[in-house]
Amino acid sequence: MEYTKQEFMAVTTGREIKDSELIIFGVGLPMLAGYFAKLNHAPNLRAFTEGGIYGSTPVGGLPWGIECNRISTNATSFTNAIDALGFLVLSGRADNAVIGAAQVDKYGNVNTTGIWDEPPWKAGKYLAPRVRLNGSGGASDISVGCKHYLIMASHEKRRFMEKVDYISSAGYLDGGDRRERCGFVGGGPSAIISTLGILRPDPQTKEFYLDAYFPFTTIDKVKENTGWNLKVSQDVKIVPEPTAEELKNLRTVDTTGFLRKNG
Amino acid sequence: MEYTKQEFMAVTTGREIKDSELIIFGVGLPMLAGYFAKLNHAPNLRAFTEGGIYGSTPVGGLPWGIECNRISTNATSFTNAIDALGFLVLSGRADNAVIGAAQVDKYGNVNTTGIWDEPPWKAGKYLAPRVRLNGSGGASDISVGCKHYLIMASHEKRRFMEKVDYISSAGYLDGGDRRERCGFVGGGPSAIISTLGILRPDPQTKEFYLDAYFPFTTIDKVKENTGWNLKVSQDVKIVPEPTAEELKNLRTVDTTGFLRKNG
Amino acid sequence: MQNKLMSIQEAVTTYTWDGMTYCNGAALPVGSCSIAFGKEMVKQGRKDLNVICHCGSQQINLLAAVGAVKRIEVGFSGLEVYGFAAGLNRAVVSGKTLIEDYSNGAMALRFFGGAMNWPFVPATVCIHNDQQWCSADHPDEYPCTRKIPEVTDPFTGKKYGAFRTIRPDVAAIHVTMADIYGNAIMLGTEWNRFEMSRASDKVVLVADQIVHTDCMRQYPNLVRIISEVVDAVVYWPYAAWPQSSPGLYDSDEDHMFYMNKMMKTEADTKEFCDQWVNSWNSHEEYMALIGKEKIEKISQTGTAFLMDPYRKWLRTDANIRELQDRKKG
Amino acid sequence: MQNKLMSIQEAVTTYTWDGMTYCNGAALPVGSCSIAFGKEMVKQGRKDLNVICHCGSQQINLLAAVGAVKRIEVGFSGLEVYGFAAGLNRAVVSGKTLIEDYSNGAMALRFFGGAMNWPFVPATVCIHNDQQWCSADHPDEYPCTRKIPEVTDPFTGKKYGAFRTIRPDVAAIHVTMADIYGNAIMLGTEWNRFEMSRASDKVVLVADQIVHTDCMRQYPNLVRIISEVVDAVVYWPYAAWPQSSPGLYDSDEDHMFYMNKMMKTEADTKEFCDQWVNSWNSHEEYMALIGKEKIEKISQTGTAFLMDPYRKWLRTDANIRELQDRKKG
Repeated sequence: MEYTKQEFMAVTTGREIKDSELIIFGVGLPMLAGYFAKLNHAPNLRAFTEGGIYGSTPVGGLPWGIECNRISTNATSFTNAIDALGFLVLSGRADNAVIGAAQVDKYGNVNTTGIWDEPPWKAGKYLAPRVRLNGSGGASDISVGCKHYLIMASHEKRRFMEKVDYISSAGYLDGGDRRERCGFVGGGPSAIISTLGILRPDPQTKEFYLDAYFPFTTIDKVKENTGWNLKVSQDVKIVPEPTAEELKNLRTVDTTGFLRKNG
Repeated sequence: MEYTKQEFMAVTTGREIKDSELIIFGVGLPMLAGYFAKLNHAPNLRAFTEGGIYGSTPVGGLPWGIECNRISTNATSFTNAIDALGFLVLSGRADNAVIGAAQVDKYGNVNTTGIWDEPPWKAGKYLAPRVRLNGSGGASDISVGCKHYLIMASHEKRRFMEKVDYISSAGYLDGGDRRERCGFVGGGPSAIISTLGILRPDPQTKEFYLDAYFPFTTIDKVKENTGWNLKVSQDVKIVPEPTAEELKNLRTVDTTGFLRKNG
Repeated sequence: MQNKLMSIQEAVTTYTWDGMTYCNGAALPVGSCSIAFGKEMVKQGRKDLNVICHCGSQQINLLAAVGAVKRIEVGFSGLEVYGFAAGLNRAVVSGKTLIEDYSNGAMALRFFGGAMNWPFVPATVCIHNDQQWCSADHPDEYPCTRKIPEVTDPFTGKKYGAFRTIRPDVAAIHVTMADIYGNAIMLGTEWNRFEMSRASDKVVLVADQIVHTDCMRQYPNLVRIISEVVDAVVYWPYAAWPQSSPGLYDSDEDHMFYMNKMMKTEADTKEFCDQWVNSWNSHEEYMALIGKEKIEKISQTGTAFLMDPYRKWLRTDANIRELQDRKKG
Repeated sequence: MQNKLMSIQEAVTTYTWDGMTYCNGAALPVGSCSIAFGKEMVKQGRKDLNVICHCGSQQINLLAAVGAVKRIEVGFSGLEVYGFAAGLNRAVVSGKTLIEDYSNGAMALRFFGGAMNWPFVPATVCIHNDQQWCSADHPDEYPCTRKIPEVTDPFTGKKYGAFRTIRPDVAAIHVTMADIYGNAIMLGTEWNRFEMSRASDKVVLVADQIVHTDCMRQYPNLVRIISEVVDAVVYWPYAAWPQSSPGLYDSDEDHMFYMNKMMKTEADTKEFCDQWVNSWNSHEEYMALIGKEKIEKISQTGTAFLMDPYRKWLRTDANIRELQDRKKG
């Protein structure tokens, strides 16, 4: 059965989600991965969005936003941002989440704010970026609050960096016990699902290493596309291909074929 | 036209309420005084209760509580305590309020918490009271937040004290600029309406003096029933008796005759 | 989604224990409160409770009267126009129950802070008065500086207070209607049930009515308590009696006065419990005790029209029993 | 109660000014936002705005594109699946608009703190990352310690951050339906419109529909924005277009992309304004511009059933016009 790399990535992300988790989704790829998990193997997933939309599944295609009518047609509750991002996320109550990243570094710090010729931490000042991105949205809240969370990112050297331009959402900061010393209630990112494979944090150093790669690539290619000296697990695995069942479920969620259009 | 002292007191309190004020009522006498004002001369009064009940007027008699169905039958909005006591009162937004007092002192501090043989401030410790009252409820919030507020109390020597046993709701504390130095956003009590007259705070010392007394009593009797050396205004007035119109309006609000039963 | 219907006995057995920190949502002196749940706690002999509520109610009045409340944090402990809470006040005056006073606004904000899992909540009230200076936990300190300590605003250097946040073990929250998964609609003021449902480790709903989930999907903005945070749903019509439930019934004026009067002494409290608490097990028995005439009277509420939009989604008793049985398996 | 109906022109003239602190509730990138109000602000030439919102939207995209936004505090500035906000990003990159980044959760809490009139809000997020270290107001300090300074928890001695609270001059809040007094019902997520309505000095409602107050009395728990805090009510169906309004219309996919594309350059922005902003005065002209076909298409929303309970209370255009005229006297 044929499938796109984006579909493979979504399925791979979905597999990281366990049944009954209290989980918050951002819009786009993360949402598709999440609702795929719910349909596929996690029927009791308690999913919600940043604005406080509960009990719903998308209708009529990928929602254009987390407050799109496509996610509002069959909700059991609409509350508000303080509830979703405050009471459920910042409090430490939510189990899991899926966020995106424009840049991610070896300690799982995420940048979704901007790109600089000389980033603030290097320049020692904060000037207008060369490229403005979106800001953190709820991802920064997720990064400090959720018990753990998943990062999805396109695996390119300019995106997988030794150090991101701007930390929008804190991962393990400088690594080691640095995050712990900050006192965040949440545990930090448990995996980076990239277009090439799965990276996980070393329990001690918190540096992300390659745990598994997709069958269409190689370890060398993954390393080439990584901006730091990527360590590889001794028992590195190949990510199992999506099953026919998984693809069927994913495509039920991705009604309008968002993941097929974008390769 | 005949009327009870409680009715006179309610009308007198109501007269202190101006049209269009954003005002919060506690239950009982304060609520009757407030809704009398709305009916009588303040049709645009924006009245609400602690639980966040807006736009309603009592139906079927005096509400048994601020969340009684009698005040819930014709509300335009039900919200919550944070909204009513936080956003509207503690924020400094509400203009006025009416609260009750078991004890009140010369600086307008109110006790609704308990009676001690030896009060905590004298004993230097906080032991169980001889008589437990109700606690402050929302009155403490009102005392720090509302632009100003009215206190209703039974004028007896044991209740009008030099210093209350326990400050549940701060008035002017030790007087002078003491309250101001506490940084409360609200201005403090503007009047004490007692069963004998109207007391108001001296602009400088903040000590309450007799501004007006009811026609059925005398200045001496008021002084006798006051636990501190009550000063009397140089142009002390006699409170005008309720008009027929005022009584009619009050009794429309006090459907079940609460104020007539209690003398 | 999981069917969370549970009998009141099982809910109390599972979700309450001696020494727990307990919240009786809504904790309204006259309105909605999970009173039937508190009675079942009395029946099961719970004690040493640490109760946290913005207001007292007949539930707390009863629990304190039987000596089950070791400590209470509260904003208002009375029964409004029905008078002082005789049972609670007896326990406080005797020293049996420690009472820590706050304002109602403070209690609501402390639940908010608990729901946020904040270290503290900025306090602009309960400072510079005896609510700050008197602490039942530190009776020998006056003025006490540990109950509501000072915090410095880093923007201006000015001093404010700081409240402890509230993270109860369990909240038993009265709601007008719930579905079997724990989504709930409240009619009337929420007080702080919304925040309480998020601040508590476990949440038991005590619902006057059970509705189909379609009702929630028609009115999602009304669903302020969500299945995602609810552990059990107890179906118990007239659960707030003798207090009121907007849309469903008024407070029972006679019984409100009578019950409070009986709380005045230990002997009368025992008599009251024999007659009104320990004498029923099933809901049918509970209803028989209140009596048909009384039920009819209090159900003639001026707020009844508030229920109209939801009536078509109400589940029948038979249907609910079936769902309850199905769950037991 | 006071009839607060007002034309969009009068509302913008009365309640907006150059240099003001402006909140565009709901500020949703795809959903409800008071977009028509922002267009009227462009028409009336407002400038030097200090905008505070949790999310960007096409309103902020447009206001920034025409150079009206001097400074913005925001959690998320994009248009979600519709892409980066081209107009805002152009203004940010060029240095025309200063941007101060927070998280969405932080923005909601800062509105809460503003509504409470707190000196600060405890911050457990936007600390130990660049949201704390980078401040557009203090660009020469890195790491900046003034934007989100440290506060010490007096209970544990641990360090947290402190957010500045938000007290906007004016919030123009989009709601599904309002009555003429300013009571309002929102369908769909509130985001932080509830808190915003209490934090703002002046509140203008931009309502897709006007209902009789009887609707509010039937559903008081849905009335989260209250007349007590509202200054003006603007009746403007399809006020959020090209974004969506749950229960009433979906987002206009073509126009969302088109509008954003036009914001990329100054010239195209001008062309866009000529055609879509400056070309209408009356609501009839606004509707004609969108076009009947488009209106029909976006109105075929899967959420339409959410409006069903309220339809019988909708006021007609003729009735609303009459009420508006009566007010003018």
